[in-house]
Amino acid sequence: MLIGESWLVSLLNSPSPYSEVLGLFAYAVFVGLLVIVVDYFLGWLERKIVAKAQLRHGPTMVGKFGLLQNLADFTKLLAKASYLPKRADRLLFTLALPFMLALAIFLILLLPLVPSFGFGNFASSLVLVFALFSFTPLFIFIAGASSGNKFAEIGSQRSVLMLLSYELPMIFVIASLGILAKSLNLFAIVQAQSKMWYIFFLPIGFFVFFISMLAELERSPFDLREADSELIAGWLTDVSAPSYTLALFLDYTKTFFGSLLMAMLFFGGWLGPVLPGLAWLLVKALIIAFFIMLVRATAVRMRIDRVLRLGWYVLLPLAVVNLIIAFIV
Amino acid sequence: MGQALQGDGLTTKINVGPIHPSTHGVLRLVVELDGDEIVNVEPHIGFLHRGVEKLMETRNYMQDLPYVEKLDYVAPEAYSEAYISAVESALGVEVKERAQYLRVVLLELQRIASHLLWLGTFLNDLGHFFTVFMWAFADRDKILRLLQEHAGARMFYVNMRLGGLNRDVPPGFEEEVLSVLGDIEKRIPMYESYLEKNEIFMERTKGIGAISSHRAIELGVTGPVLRASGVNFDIRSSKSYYVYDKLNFKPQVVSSGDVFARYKVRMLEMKESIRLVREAIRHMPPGDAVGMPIRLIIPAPKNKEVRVYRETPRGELLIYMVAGQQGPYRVSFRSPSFINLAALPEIAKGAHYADLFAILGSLDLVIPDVDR
Amino acid sequence: MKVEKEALLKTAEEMKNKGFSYLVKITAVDNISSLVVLYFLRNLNTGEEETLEVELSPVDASVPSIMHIYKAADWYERELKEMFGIEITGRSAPRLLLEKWNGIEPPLRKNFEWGKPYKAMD
Amino acid sequence: MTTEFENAEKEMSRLVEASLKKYGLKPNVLFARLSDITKAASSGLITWSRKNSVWPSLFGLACCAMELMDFGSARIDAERGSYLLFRATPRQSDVMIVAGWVTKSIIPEIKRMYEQMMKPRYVVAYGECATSGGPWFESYNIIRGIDQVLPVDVYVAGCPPKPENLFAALLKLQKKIGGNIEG
Repeated sequence: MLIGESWLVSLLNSPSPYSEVLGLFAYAVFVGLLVIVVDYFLGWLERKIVAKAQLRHGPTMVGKFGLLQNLADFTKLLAKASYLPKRADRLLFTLALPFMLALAIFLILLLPLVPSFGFGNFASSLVLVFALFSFTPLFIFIAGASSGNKFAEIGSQRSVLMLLSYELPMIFVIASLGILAKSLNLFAIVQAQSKMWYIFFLPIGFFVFFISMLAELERSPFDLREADSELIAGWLTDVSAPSYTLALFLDYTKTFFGSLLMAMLFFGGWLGPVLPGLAWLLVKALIIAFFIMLVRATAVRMRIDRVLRLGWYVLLPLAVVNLIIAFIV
Repeated sequence: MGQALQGDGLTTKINVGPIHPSTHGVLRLVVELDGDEIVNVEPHIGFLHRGVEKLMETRNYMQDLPYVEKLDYVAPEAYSEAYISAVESALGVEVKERAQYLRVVLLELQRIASHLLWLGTFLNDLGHFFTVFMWAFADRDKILRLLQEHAGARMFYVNMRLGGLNRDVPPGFEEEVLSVLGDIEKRIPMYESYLEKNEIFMERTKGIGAISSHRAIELGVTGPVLRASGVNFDIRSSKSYYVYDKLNFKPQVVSSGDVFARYKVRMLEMKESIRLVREAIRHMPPGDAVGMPIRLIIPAPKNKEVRVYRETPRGELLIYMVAGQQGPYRVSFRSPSFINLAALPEIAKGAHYADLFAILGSLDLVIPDVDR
Repeated sequence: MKVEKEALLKTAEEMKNKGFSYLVKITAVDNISSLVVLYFLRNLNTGEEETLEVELSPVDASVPSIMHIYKAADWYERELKEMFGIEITGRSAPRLLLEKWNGIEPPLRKNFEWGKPYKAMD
Repeated sequence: MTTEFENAEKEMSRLVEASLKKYGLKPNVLFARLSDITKAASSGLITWSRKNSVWPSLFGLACCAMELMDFGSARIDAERGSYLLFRATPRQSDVMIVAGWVTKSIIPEIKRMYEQMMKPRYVVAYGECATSGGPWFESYNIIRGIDQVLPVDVYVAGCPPKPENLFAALLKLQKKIGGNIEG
């Protein structure tokens, strides 16, 4: 019922003058709730998957299957005392994290969750999404540098280094997708995949996209910004508890955004035989998120210069090859 | 912050503080970084110094046994056995035949457990989110349960007596040891294939922190770190105490000398220890293995100065003891982690900042063993 | 093998050329009348050991440093200084090895006042 | 610990009344009643969440640290009982499990780390050495027990105590956070 978009469409073309605004507002609230619920579920899923990979079962004591564990963590973190380090730059440090979270949720708002309606239904929505998405490492840099902690500063420098090496392959892959679908509009790309998913046309593209998305989301083999064993917690070192909840939410929202994007660009977002559109999208996104978390449980962290070398020497040529294939196909 | 520009000499001083996830124990490293490259590492120790050697002088032989085990708590069996053989040679007591075999079995089990613990924490330092840490600890737990059956405690088993052990092994101990070693033997190739095929792991360990064999001897490093740089020296073969010569023990040597070589030496040593335990159990003669407890009134120690050389999982342990009437007049330990840590500045010079923790992990340090 | 304090450097050089290239340990024993410093050397190929013993007067004991012959001696000598108060001559003044160890007289000497009331350092 | 919060709130409400009286304003009845409702509701939820999510901070000093690692390992899975695997920064953790003997030279570090932890924080003295100096109580460089430096909530006996003891101790600590064991 909720997943199907029929109620939304009926609300939209209802006669009252405010229907347009009301529809958008309802859609935004719906996406916000969806993000919160999925974040919560992803958090729980991640702890369970990592635990299963390590021959143990994750949180079980709190709530039915440890479901309430995350709720307890979040509320406890919110209820802890907050603290601004003396050397930190007050304004930047407090603003960086909430801003990042807002940006991440706004990005999900742009994505075509529902076929008939969405904010990102204009010509070059794909370019806009990636332009905004490349802001997150900058915010991490601001948060890290402004927290006045030496470890955080190294973490933030690494984030900028990684941004440089992973934006380019991604942009090449998007270009190849645009060529295939003959338009940069997200909705059109998904629509164009009705016959055949793009994964079969561009397997290399998906491979490059998956790795660079891992780097963007600072997931496991590349989590240099928050390298636990070396930089204590990277740019999160001086972040006190309440804003750490934001960081957790940010982490899972970005993972959700990454897996949604991959589901749309390569696996045909809402095209699915029986279930309503959104359900298909969520299923695909969760499968991809599952793989992202599995990588976290098994991969060793790479060194910063290896990460850059992988970015420039390996992913870039692959992306170019992918571009050529896109021309041929 | 004085952040460095490339090569202009302006370096950042990073204080890898005493409480840090990857220093095993409490060790402060003042790292001088030029960009991402390490210019100089200065270890500050002494946070866990508790004057064991002074304390041992004020107590008699039997009371010192718990102290010795807490020196290197990852392989307590090796230290307590070395100390007891020091007291035995001071008082001129012969170790029973069966007890020699049993001591070798317990020592080698402890070596496997210590290497497994090292494997888990080493991969944690490389950023591997606790997965192999869990697998290695699950295996280590099986061995700890075995040792607990014999001695009653998980970590500190005060089970050595003059000339033997405090009690013989419970019946069925040998079959259990063989079965546990059976599944650990299946696990080691799994670890090796999992790690050596993992391309990122090879990148993080190959060619990092390499020292030549001449340099290793010069720095005085010991144990797996020495054997990883191609020096074929192992106390168990050169001194061949107890029954190691009967079990034809062969030291494991790898020649490349870098972090990967140290990992490889330890994996080979684990396999060698499993073979040793199986041999020891097969050749174990019947008879009693119970030793004499150290009573308060003991005969005057025959020879004053005693030197005992042993091979602990971390390296070569030398106990130099001047025997007093009731307790040791002076005990001096040559702890392997002390000298391996002293070599760290030499090994880590010029490496990347992230490699510092790979090198630190590969040296397998136990900080209380450094500070004593 | 007994060695005079002055002859220490020469014998250490000799031992190094004779193949005793591995320094195992430097330690000291405080028998009240004198202070004996022991150097444990080993020849890795043949496996034989050799110990150099240097007799010192307990009052202001000092030993020449052999850091330039055996690189491994650096930390052992600094520990010797902090634990026994034996001055190490002929090398750069070493930083304190044990953190925050200043102001406490060497504990391993026999005349160390045992159980002095310590004050939790603030 | 929870008592600290009561007097903090009493202090806050006293200040609010004093300032209101100073400016001769009547306390805003609606707003006051709203804050009571949210406070009542949240206090239930907050104590529940504090009880059920206790994050230990990494403070393994010596041999008890080995048992601390076993506590987090697969057999006695710490994450099962809401103790997330060790957070590295003191900022985001609640419990400081002191595992190992405390020397004089490490006291400044302990104090700094304790102050860095956020307010509702607890200390567990794990093992003999942390509770009373353990076998080294006569040594010249040892502090006989962490309680001479930090306020300790739960003591765990044993040298080293088995990981199961730590699990029981943390459950007891949770009861204490929940407020049914005072002091």
